[in-house]
Amino acid sequence: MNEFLMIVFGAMVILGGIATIISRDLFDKLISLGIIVAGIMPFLADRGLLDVLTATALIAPLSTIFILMAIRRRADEP
Amino acid sequence: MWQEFSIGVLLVFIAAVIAFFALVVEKDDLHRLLLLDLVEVSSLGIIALLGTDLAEALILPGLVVGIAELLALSQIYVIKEGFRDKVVQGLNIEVIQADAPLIISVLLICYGVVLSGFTGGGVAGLGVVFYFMARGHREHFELLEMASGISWATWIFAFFVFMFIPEYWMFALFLAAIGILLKVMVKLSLSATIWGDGNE
Amino acid sequence: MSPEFVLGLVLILIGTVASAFPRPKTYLVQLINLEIPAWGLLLVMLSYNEALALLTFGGVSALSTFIYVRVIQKREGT
Amino acid sequence: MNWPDIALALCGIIALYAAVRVVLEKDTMRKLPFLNVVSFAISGSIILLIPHPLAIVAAAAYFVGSTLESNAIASKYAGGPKNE
Repeated sequence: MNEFLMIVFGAMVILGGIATIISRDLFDKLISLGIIVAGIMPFLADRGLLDVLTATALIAPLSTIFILMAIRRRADEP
Repeated sequence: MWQEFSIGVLLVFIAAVIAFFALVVEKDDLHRLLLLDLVEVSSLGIIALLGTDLAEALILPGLVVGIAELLALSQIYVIKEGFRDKVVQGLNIEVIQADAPLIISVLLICYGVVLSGFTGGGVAGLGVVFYFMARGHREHFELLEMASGISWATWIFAFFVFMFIPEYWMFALFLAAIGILLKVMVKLSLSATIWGDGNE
Repeated sequence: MSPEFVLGLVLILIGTVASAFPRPKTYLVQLINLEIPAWGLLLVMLSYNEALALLTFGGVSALSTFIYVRVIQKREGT
Repeated sequence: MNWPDIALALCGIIALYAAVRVVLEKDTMRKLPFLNVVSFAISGSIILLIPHPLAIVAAAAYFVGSTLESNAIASKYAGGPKNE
């Protein structure tokens, strides 16, 4: 991976982290968390850890789905 | 190398101090329970900075102790506050009601069996938990007990192989790995059923 | 210093601050902010090639999210 | 600079642009298509980074997982299944 790609994906990770912290809505927070995961994946691939990448890519959505269980749906709110 | 290590330890130590400070200031019990995970992450970070096989060997027991402690504390909290009999709902959305949980659970369990050992048990247990969460469960505790007994028997047998016929150590290693896989998977899938009420 | 290391440390720091003092002080906001230092720790482990610890940490963090969600659901009564 | 590098750089730029759009967008429902664009670009760059047969499996797993996640968020946001 050359320097340009490192800067691009690193910027994605930082951007997602800051957006996760500053946004107020729970759904917006979960979407920004998805950007962090997306920025991490090329770094995993660059090290050649393909087995870890496969497992992480399957586990990360499960974590989001577990959090979704506790969120009240939009229709119930006034 | 030394430079990198000292900078990392300094920053992670600052994070740990912030986490402990928040834990001291916090009054609400559930917020404290959540902060425990934060403390665990920063402490594991200090161990991970060692960066050798020793770190890997130290992180695995840390994770085991962490998940056991979390289960016990959450159960104590739920019983103490009297939420034991409160019925909770599962997730009721389209993606879960289709075939997605089955496929992902099967993928995770197969992958966990290939990995074997504690890591494989964790991955496979996660698949089982996800399936139970999505589809509901009936109480099959006798099956879980049987699996636990089988894993003990496999373990003892592997130990005897190590003791008496050491030339078959590879076979014994595989047996022990399968035993710990079964054990961890059963224990972790119990965490999905321990909450009393399913989501039928 | 590898880029994964720097990114992981930045994520651990900002995630710890955000999760220790969550802005709308609710349980779910704190739970979602808790994921940020977890991904940061994953990046730090990645920079040292600790593959086995990485895999186990991913599985265990998703499981602890599940336990927390169950406790929050019991507490809030949804 | 040969063609895989150019393709990789394009994937990175698309991913970063979509991520910025996701962050800047106000409406939650409008964020989700851009999240899908991010996952397309990342899957492409995973395959382009390592020329290995298993990379295709890994990219497919990431793509399936990311699509499942955004579908679950959209479904929960809209308020569950209709026929209830």
